Amino acid sequence: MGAVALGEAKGPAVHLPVFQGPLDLLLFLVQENKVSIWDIPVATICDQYQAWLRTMEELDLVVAAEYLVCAAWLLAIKSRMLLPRRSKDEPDPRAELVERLLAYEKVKRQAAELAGLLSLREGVFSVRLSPVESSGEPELALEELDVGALAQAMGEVLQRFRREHPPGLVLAPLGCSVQEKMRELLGFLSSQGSFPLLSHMLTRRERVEAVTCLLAALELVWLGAARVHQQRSFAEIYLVSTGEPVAVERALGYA
Amino acid sequence: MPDHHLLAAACEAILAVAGEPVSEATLLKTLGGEVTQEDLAAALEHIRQRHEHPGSGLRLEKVAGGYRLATRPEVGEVVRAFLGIRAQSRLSQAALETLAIIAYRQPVTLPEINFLRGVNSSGVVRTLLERKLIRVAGRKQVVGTPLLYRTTKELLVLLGLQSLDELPTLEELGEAEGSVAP
Amino acid sequence: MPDHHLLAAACEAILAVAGEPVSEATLLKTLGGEVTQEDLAAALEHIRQRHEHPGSGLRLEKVAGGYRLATRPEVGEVVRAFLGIRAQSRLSQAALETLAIIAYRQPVTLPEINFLRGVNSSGVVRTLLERKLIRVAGRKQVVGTPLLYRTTKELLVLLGLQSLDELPTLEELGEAEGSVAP
Repeated sequence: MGAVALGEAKGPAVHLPVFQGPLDLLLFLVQENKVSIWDIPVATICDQYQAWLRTMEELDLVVAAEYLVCAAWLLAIKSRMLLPRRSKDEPDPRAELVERLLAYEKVKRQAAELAGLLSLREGVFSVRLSPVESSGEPELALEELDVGALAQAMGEVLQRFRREHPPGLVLAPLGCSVQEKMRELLGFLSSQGSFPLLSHMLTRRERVEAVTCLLAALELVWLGAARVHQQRSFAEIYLVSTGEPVAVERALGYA
Repeated sequence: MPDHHLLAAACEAILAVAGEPVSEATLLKTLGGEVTQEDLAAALEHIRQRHEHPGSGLRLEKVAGGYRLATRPEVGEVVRAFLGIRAQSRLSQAALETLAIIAYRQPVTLPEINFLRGVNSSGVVRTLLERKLIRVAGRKQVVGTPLLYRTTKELLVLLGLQSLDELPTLEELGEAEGSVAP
Repeated sequence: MPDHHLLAAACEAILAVAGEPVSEATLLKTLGGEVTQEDLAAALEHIRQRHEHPGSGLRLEKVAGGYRLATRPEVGEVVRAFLGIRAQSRLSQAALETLAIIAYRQPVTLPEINFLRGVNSSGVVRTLLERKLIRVAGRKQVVGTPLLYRTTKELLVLLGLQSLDELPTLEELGEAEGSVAP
């Protein structure tokens, strides 16, 4: 269990213990209350547990789902404690709680033991002179081969393969053909005389449609049915009808 | 009978390039048929004693079923500074608890770890796998066939132990009963 | 004035973990401001002398980039023998990758392995066959009828698995597709 310092501009800093999980919090409460783990006053501990959850929530600490599951479990034990036992053989509703707390407390002591051993070894590093002829390639002792190493190697192969074989360019099916677009533009031109090509292109939802539109306009210009006109750089580009019936005829033929 | 000094020198050179514990068997195999177990023991003892000199930065260790040359803890801080290793590479409390569960109860599955700790420990397990302190050792034949985890040789080296049997038992740690309440 | 023995020990430990020449400047910087150039020179001289003992397998060398600890030429042959013996019990990255492909894609042919790895893997496949980690399992009925490869029972034992069905998916071990780094 560590601690977060919650420094406030005013008032003293509050040191809140950081719990490793609901069991850690429960163990802390049992110790705080100086009660025997074999005779836990569930009602008290349950209330205090919920108070801690509220505090953690108020401080915006992430309260993992496990804490809530445990809260529900405590409530269930608390309510069962209120019911009279039907027989002497009926197990104490707290039995599983005690068992899990004891097991977790063991884990904590074993963890402390490992931490102690590790701290003794902090300054010890393996000597490794580079031999004259080292392959430089990382190698794995056969005895250390495990499925993890195998899966990792497979992952690397697949990653490299994907890097070296990027997926080919996939074209989305055209929403409309150039021909269709030409017919559409000719329709606009015959009724309006001119057409704001750039804004039309920029407001298309699909990039493909904008490109199709541009190609259709260029096609019309090439066939002599229309010309483009722009006042100055970056201004609107107008598609203007040339008014040549032959060219329009020809364009409609193409379209 | 081989030259004792040369034999010690050869052993030291082997351990210096190995970078990991080397078993007695491998040493004997490398040194050739004429070298007996006694010769080897004498050579290793010679190396051990030579590094007891206060001017030596190294020492001979017996860990994880073999011998290795390692730096002496007294100069550990300087070495750490040289390697640019920060204290942050220390294991978190969550990692220590998970490692303790695996070390004392192996082989063990993630659901078992989660149950004992009361929290999901999959992220911690992945970190321990990446640091090569634990390894996957098959699957448990129960519903869902979860992966089984064991500790590695690297953990033994890190702990400076010959085998996990050297870890203090629960009894030695003070059996749980009553020890929770002050 | 710093403790001369401790200073020599610190220098030796640094050189022993460096694996490459370390410059005087780096040594001075690592050892801290109080250590003068003269102190360092004395410490290095101390290390040099200590390794002149015939029972030492190492020596201090002054090379282009600075100082380094190296094995003594007299024991070079033994060191080479050790590295050779060790290589026999190790898998190179290429071998590990090939083994992984065969394990996950079996039965699989050499052309398929080559395609996935992007390099010719016939040498590696031979090594894996020799080590009995893979076996030939018939021929694929395509042009050239290439041999099909499968993993062996020995590999399963090594991995601690009962059957190949127990091989974890890449997703289970966090090697999923999503982890493709740019």
